[in-house]
Amino acid sequence: MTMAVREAGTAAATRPRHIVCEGNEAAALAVAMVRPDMLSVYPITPQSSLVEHLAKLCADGRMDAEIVDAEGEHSVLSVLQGAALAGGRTFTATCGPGLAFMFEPYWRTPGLRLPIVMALVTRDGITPQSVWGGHQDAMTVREAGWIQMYCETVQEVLDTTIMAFRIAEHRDVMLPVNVCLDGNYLSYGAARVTLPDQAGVDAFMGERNINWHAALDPLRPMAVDPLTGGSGGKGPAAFLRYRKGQCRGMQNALRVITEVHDEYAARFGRAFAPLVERYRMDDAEIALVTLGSMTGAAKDAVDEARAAGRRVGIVKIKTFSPFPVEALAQALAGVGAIGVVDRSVGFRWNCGPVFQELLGVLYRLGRPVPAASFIGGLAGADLTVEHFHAVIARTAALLGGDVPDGPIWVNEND
Amino acid sequence: MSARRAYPMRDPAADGVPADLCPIATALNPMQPGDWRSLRPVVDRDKCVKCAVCWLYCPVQCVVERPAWFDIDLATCKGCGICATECPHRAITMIEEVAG
Amino acid sequence: CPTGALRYVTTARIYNEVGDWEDLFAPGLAGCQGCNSELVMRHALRRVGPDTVLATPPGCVPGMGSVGYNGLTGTKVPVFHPLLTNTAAMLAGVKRQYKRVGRDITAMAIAGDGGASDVGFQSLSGAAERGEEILFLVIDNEGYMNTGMQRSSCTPYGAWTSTTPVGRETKGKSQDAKNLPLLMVGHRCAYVATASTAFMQDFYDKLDKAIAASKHGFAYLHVYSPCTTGWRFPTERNIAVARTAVETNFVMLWEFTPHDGLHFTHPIESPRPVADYLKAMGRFRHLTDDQIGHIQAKVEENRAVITQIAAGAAAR
Amino acid sequence: MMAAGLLAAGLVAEGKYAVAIPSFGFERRGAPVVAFVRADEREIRRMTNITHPDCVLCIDPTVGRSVDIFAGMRPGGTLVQTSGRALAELTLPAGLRTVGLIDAVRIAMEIFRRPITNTLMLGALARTTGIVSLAALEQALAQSEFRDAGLDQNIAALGRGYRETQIHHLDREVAA
Repeated sequence: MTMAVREAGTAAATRPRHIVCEGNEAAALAVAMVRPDMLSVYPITPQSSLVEHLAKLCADGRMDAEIVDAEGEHSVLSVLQGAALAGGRTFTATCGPGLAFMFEPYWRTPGLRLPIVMALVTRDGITPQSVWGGHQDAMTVREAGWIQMYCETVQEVLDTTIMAFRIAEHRDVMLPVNVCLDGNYLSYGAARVTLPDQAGVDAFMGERNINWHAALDPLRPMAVDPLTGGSGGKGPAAFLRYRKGQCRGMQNALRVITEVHDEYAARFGRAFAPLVERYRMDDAEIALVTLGSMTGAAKDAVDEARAAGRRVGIVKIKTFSPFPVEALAQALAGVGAIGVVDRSVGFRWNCGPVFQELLGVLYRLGRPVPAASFIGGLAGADLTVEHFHAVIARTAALLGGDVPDGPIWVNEND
Repeated sequence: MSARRAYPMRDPAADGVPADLCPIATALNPMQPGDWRSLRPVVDRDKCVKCAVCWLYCPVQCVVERPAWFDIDLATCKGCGICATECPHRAITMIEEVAG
Repeated sequence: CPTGALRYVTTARIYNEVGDWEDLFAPGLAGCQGCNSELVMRHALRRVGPDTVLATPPGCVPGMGSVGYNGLTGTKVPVFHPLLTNTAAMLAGVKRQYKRVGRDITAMAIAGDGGASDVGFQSLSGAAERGEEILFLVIDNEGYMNTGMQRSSCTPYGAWTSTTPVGRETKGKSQDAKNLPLLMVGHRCAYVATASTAFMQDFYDKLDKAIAASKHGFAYLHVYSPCTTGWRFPTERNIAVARTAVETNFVMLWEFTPHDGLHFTHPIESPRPVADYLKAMGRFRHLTDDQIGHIQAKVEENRAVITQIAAGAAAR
Repeated sequence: MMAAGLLAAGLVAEGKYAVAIPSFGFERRGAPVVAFVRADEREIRRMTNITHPDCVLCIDPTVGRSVDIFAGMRPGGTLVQTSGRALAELTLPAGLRTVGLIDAVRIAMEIFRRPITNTLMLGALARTTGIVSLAALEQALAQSEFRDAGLDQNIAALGRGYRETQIHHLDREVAA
């Protein structure tokens, strides 16, 4: 439901346009502004309203795009691969089981260097059967080679979705991007957002050239993705060359994501931390590491803890893939204890996946920093300010040497 | 009949495409499978009426037209023998390849 | 025609029309000696022409090098390895994008029966339902020949494959083949036809109709394709085996459009016994009389089903 | 959630910040659902459910039978309730300071011929709490998906909800 609002007594055209919309609609509105060629959709909770908004925008003539109602997520992404190889700017959205069904074309997309943008409305994994939010789906595919950026607010969903196309299509990157928005809290949560002006977005996006590197175009014949590899001849070295190139694109993305965020802020006046956000970290003794929409409540809790004299800050990860190792190491350089809050489970290490990644950053710090893995917000559970107070208190206890030997389950006693 | 010919392939490097970006190929495989053969088709020019049945059924399309008969391009002929079997005028016989 | 004169005329007609059109595959592809798939795809792509985007899902077609290896391609038009599972969806994306920008191309798949009838069936069915403007050609060699001759849902009853071996307990495949072209009729595609390389004029006619239909809807062409390696018969017998399949009604040649319904294009009024076909290849060598009887009954049942559909069309 | 979104839009129309979060259940016609709205003069950061509401807006006269709609409510809170009954007949928790009452189902039957109370109750909320103006809600409605006759009906419902709500200040009545 769009609730466009004009400022009373002013001309709408001269003021930023505020609307109230849910995160799923914010993503759809952003997609309309980048003027995509092809959308392919299949509904799944909690993503469904996003594709309904896309369909409505097309039906109302507010977006000139082909929309393919495919028979499943596997075909959804396959349609987009074909369209991208034919030069189209493409978008889709999915979550949880849909992502799992999409996996075969999903983990192929980065290798084809196709700049497809996909909203990942995160959802916890079945089984237990669940239709509610959680990061388990996104975390499960974190080695598939997609760029993944997690949004904190509905406004950030809108702005990041626009930026995602620029990042994906950058010639030094050429990788698909997941804009991750938390199922339920961001997908259906409605908030005030400001829309950028269309002319500004057009100028920001520039000219499109999606398939300059690999095309299915009769006028430019080529074989796309011939067999590469084997155990002799030029194959193995060629395979390695492409893999290294893919890794290089991911590393380039760290720079490009930053540049694009800077340019977006300069043009539209809204600045978001591109890789990691430092919140009240200047003299912080302990740091919380957060991801996604939980961060707002964490910030409120930190403000209250600060008022009570606790030197605590937050390092929020926005860009999770590529993992911002250096930015995180810098952000955490001075702290004495770290509490990482995950909205999913890492089965192999008995800790949260973000915590597990952070262990690698701690190695870079060159000194042992006590850290704890908190796991909460699974399957739609709320992560409240009160929960974060408990996280802050437990993290502070690390300073005294009380380091837990397993994860701390946040909602266990809700 | 230019409309029925393939468009030329371009060199991606000349178009500014890095060699490590995406696996593509724009050079045609030069493989010549003629050395697979153990039997070779021989066309009896007197019997050949240029009916093109051999051309029609040749899987590798190695049958080439000469002024008065159809011949075999031995660089690509794999020696399957379909042409000899299907020739309505028994103008093709398969003979054993000899080494060298 | 006992003298072969009719063949002579039609063959010359095809040659005169398309003989100087470029073969759009590399001269050297690594298909088996006497490979019928190679024959089908060379003729089909030559006829469809260079303004084509070709998708060849994993199987014999790319396996012989159509999409190429290590930086070399086997095809002169843009060609792509889709997944085994997503050929029709991926081609739909290609075609829709070109249609959006006003360019006329033919989006063509050359797929195997496994990738079409088994794991790729969902995307095939979805694309057909949406009426995607694609020419989808299936080379039906009745199994997964590229990976070592395993059974597919198109493998006929009784056939030996590497996953339906002949042993003490079982003797070849114990289920009948899925009738994929008939399923596509159920999708009311713009055009559906079956073809055989033993009847080239019929095949070329159907290619022409399929190309035309693919400009406004989903065109499906199912070509029965004997596999000398997987079916175990001498390479030079390939066309003869294909011909016998039709003459025994093991394979029936027909076409369908929503407007005209289904009709036979090469009806066989007095079919030879199916045993004549079965004995032509090694994969059926073990069959018992009961199994041959089952296959003969199945041929007649298929014939009856399709005849009934054709009769319904004729009555309209 | 429709009503929550409209309320948030009305709040934003007045220059405020607002966040509306639906409950994450299976929304089925007739089933109990809950949605949360926060409003503030500055940006709202927490995207969480509300466990201690200042105000409860109950748009169904019977939902209180299956759900404790007052759970977590702080003393001094406000209830806006649709009911055909008088205040004295309602079972209300201690500590409630303000109650806005309206027989929204009856009015909805007159306007929509169906018991759709959403916009009526938004009018009642505006009247009872004053956190949002009727004009701002009308503006939000006009920018919503409602068109033509549907829009006119909802504007009418909003107005009647606003005008026909009876406000009871419990402290004063108790003191009097």
